[in-house]
Amino acid sequence: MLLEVKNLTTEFKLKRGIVKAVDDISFTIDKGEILAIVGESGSGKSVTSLSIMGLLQKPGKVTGGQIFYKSQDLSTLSKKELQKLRGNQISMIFQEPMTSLNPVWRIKDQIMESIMLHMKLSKKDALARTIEILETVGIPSAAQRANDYPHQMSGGMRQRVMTAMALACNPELLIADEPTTALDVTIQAQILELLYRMREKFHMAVMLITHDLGVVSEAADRVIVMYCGKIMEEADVRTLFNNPMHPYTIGLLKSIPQIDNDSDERLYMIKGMVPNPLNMPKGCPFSDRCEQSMERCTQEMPQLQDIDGHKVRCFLHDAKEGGSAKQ
Amino acid sequence: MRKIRRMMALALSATLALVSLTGCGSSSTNGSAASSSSAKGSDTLVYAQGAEPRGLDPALVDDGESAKVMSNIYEGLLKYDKDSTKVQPCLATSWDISPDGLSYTFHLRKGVKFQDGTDFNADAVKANIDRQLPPKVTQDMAYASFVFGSVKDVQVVDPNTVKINLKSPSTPFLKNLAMIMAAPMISPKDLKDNNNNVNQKPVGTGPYKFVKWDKDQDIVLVANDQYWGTKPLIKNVVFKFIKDNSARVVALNNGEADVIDGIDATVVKQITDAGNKIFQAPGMNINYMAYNTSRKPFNDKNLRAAISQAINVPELVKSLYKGYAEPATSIMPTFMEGYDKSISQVAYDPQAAAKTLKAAGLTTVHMITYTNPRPYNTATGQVLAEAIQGYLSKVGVTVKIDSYDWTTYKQKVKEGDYDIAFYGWVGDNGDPDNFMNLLSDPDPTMNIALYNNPQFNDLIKKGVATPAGDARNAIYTQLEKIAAADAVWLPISHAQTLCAYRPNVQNFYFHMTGITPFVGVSKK
Amino acid sequence: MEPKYSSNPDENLQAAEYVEKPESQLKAMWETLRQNKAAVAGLFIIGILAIIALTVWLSELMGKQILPYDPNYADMTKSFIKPNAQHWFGTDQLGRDMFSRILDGTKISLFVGVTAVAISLTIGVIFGAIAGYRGGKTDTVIMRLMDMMLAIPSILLAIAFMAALGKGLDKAIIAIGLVSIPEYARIVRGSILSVKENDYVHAAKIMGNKTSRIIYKHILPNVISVIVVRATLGVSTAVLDTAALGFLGLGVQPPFAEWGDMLGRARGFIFSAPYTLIFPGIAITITVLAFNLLGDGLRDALDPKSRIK
Amino acid sequence: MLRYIIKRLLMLIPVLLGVSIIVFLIMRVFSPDPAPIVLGQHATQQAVAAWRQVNGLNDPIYLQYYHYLTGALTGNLGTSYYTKLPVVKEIMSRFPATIELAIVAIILASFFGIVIGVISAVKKNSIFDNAGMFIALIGVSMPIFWLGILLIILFSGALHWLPSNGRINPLLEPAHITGFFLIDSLMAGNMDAFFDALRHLILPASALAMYSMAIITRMTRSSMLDTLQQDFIRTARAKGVPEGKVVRKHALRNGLIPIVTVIGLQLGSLLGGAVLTETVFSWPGIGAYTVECILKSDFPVVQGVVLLVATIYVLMNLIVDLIYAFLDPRIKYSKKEV
Repeated sequence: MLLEVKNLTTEFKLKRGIVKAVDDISFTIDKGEILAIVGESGSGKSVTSLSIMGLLQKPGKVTGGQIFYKSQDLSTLSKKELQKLRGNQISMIFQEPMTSLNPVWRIKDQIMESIMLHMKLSKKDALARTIEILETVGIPSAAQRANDYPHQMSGGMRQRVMTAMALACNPELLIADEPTTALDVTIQAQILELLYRMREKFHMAVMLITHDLGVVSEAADRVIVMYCGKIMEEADVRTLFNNPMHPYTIGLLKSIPQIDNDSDERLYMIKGMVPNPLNMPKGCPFSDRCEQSMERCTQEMPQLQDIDGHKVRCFLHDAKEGGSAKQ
Repeated sequence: MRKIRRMMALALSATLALVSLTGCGSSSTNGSAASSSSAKGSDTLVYAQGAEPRGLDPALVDDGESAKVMSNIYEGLLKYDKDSTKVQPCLATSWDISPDGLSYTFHLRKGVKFQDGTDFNADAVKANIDRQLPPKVTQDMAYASFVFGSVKDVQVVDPNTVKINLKSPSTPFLKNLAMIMAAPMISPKDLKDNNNNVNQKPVGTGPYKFVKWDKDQDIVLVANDQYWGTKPLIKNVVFKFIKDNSARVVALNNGEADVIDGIDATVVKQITDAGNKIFQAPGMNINYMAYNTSRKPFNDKNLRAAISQAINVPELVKSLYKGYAEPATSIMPTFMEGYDKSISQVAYDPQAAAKTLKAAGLTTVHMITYTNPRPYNTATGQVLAEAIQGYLSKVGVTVKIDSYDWTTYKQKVKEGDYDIAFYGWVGDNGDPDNFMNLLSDPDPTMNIALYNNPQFNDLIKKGVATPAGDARNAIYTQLEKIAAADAVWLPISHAQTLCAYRPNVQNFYFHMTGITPFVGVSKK
Repeated sequence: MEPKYSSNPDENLQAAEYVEKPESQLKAMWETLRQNKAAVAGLFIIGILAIIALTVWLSELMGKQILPYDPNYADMTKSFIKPNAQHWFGTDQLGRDMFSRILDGTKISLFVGVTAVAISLTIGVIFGAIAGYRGGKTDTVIMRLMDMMLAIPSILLAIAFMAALGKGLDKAIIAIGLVSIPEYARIVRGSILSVKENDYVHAAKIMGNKTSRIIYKHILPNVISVIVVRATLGVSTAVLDTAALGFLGLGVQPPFAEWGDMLGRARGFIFSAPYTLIFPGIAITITVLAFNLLGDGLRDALDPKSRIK
Repeated sequence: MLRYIIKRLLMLIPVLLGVSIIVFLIMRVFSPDPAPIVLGQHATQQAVAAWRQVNGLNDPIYLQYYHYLTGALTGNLGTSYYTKLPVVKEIMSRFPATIELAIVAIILASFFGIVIGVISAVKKNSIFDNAGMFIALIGVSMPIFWLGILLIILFSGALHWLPSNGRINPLLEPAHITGFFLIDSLMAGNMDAFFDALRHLILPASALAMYSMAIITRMTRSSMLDTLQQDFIRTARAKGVPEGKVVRKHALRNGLIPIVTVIGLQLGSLLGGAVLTETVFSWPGIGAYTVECILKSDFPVVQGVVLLVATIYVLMNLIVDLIYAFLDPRIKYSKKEV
């Protein structure tokens, strides 16, 4: 087990109240595994990744739970020890390639910074490594492009640079926060392909955060579906796609446009909106949008059930009820 | 990027250095700034004045600030007594006046050299006077016509004798030759080398030589080892220019200056508390208020008198100048020849004034005044006008004041659109004509009352030609009385010269003509 | 200034609203302004100053004396009285009550500040609007003229104006008003250039609206908030400039109580009568501070993303 | 780039022409007659008239301007009416004092402004931040001359720590090489002179720096707050870069871009502020001197000063723009219009 997240709770203290962006979630990532975390914006998936990285900004704060990396509780580490881990063993790709690179630094300097910081290489060696890693992520004539500034590159190129930066120190865990969202479809595929290749090559684990189930089906080994800071369902990718259990997951799956589906049906949309984080429903947060919502759903929070390794948070699958709703 | 850090470290250490600097200043107490006092021992005297001299060519300047510096570099044929305006021999050892009063023969001191090594002789005297006579004189020689206006020509009799011929008899002429403006002797070589303008390169025969002039900062002089007279006791003299009055006081109390001038009565306590001394000299000046006699309402003598009656001059002067100016009862300062105790102005009587003014229906008056401190009025014309505004409001007269900067003010005076204006006069040569002549001058910027009294003018002419003595003095007493009876001016005060010096300065004095010779001054 | 993306989602929402509904800008500004304690404090101080100024002015008009003493009455027997129960701030060289003079000075400072800004604002807005809207040669000529004025330090320009025109309240207003025209012209031009390309302006053009109407109806409402902020901060600059002129002896004609003029007079008495120096200085600082607080608050309210120019 | 610089320098010509016309109009058309001041207490009307004739003041204004312009083109800015010295000499003997003061002030202002601004931004809403911002607010609200007088009262009058006026003890004054006493005294190896000059600089430079420091502090804080929210800062943190380095190397470098503009603009406005500071501290610079010359109607000097200041202003703007391009690789001037 590379990473274990136990009962993580992250809160944002705002003037008008406390928002629980991540509410008591637990999961693990194994070495070399690709775990996808799926959810709409505001579901807490990015906050989860920032909590792991220790990059939460005020007023956000981890208020409960633990995060173990290689069985070590990250909260016990000093700032310095954390910095040693970040960018080195755990690294991260952000979703905005246009703004996530420092505009006034050359590409090479940005990548070399982390290499020199963590790998203690000389300047010359660091540069060689930089060019090598840029080539690996598929930047043509890397030696020259390394001298470019970010604004001289396209979005896809920048995301490759981001990826190169994240991979520079051979991390064991890569957190990729919506790495493809801001990109063209063709570029998207290339970046995903790249991630996949890198996983194979360096045998690193990837935590892939996305709202796009299409991406998940292509890349992930295992999937967690989050909604309003809670895990709604967790399963390996095949199980989840073939046998989704939570109505929310079902809804998400239905809303994927399918190329082979040539019916004239309009694309499915989950009705309603994500509830205001300051004013959460008492029961299941999805209850007001759920087509199968019951009286109980609005009153009580369902527990996450483990059904043969397939976890789900829904009264429809409550072991005590014994029922299991099929599509 | 490392550079930034280095820069920050550098700046930080600089700050620390600054802090420690101020710290070391504080450790050396006794009110003297540490580093500067070390530099000037007893061989240097720092004199702080309120403004920069205009230049150091006596023919080309007209200001008191220049006078102080020039009086140490140059000498004239004659000089004033230490505590009066009687003339004494200087570069001329003796002189003869022809019976008709038209030619003056001067016997020059022998063996005197200019500071550039050239000889002082009759040719030098002729050169100096000739440059200020037609055809050589230029319009910007401010004092040429005043000092040498009566001169017809200059003849070199022999190297040590020079004869000056006048166009008409002029009793003030001898006094003029002791003035620091126009009259001092400049090295002819220096004049030639500098294109007839030695403002920046003065060379005279005086006890101090010019060293350097840093614009807006200071002028440095050094003792002239070749001086013909008693050698100066202090080696270096520095004239520093500190515009702000309070700053000059701070400079004195901090030990940055040994002597300061132009101070205000209000800071006297500050200075004496710090252990420094005050030098108070009578001033040869008059600070006055003038009525515009050329137009209504003040072409009426009674209204002029009524306004003068409304103002309590002694109270005003005491309050404004704190006892460092004498309330004026006459136009001339009391020490001058021609002053008589019997001269007096309209007495303070606000009730009578209010009655007259009410009867005449005079309710508003337009005053113009100046915003700058002047040598005769350190409080500024504006403050003086406002104080008088207060007095006049008590007798039912509303005053509208327009105050202007000096340059603009002169223009406004010339335009003549005012009922009352403020002005003053600093005596040039100690002759009564120099004061009384103002009221007969045809130029409106001199005679701001625009007073034109034929009887007065005739007496003025008579006075100039009358040889010095009681008969002449009587003429000026009479002139004073006419002016007082006509209430042309309201003489307000004779400003005293107020200087301050550190207690180790010995024998410092400030002459009533506004000069400060340092030749006998020493420092313990 | 606030971060680009606020952690408070509502603030971002408001920023978005500005773009969509220009006419509600002022209202929205006011709402946000009310949240800003510093700005409210500024507004409060300005309110008090304005009340003092108005009261003094009105009572003067009615010929009544409501100040403790006549601020302009010189009484040589009372020269330089230290602060005491009768004269809270002491008296000046001419025996005038400093407290009354400082209250009276509020009137002058606010009046000069506001009218000078009104002058530079009016002319600057007209110049800037024409330059920005017309573009081309007109723009070049106007903006070059503004550049030239900017190239001379405004205080020197104001001093030269005053030296040429002579002292006086009206002249001080003109001098201070004239020298800050370029600043407003630039801001207005910049804002107009940025809204000029907006769809609704295009639409108005296509519909054949007159130029002046387009500027008045469509463009001005969009730049008004920028102008309000600038003008508020401009008042504080104008008050400081007035004081500087007064200090140099170039301000108002006597016996008007103007704070800078009082400071200039006090300069000769910094040791013997420091109170004549302290109180006018405090009065200026408080007034300028109040307008700065309000101006900053307005700017934050206008646009959390805005930066100091 | 070079073409851009040349183009910008050419722009100086119309600006200087325009500025000289503005000043010419104000001074020669509206200002009072200098003659009575130049000629002094005994000036007669005839002397005044003669003097005006000699100095060309009776010519039509366009002719006066033409004469001035042709003179200026050959480097002759005329002579001061009052001292009869060449204007260039009068200005150059005072100019280094002002520049030295302004540079020391801008260094103080930039250093403290940036440091306080950065710390305030990093520790947003802390006591340090609130105190820093309050001081900055007071700094922009205080009349500079009042601050100067208060400093004199405290540090010279009451504590006797620092000199209240002047640039240096005249007897320590180093030979004029650059005209900057700090540099000249170091070049002469005269440490007494160096420290004396430094001690004289502290009060006026602090008074002059206060306003700029306040502006720079506020600008730095807002710019840094803005930058610290940027995504690339998060990237840097994710790379494991220590927080101090994140602030200094990543945030400050980006945040510096608008700050540089402000510093450049402040340097321009310091020349204006110098007018009042120099008056208060009897600093022998160009600012107080110019005011004096304006009041004396010494036209040639005022015209000369204004031309000089306008040139500096234009050059400063150009330099700021160039530094901008240096700091921000996204900006390229070669193609852009001016």
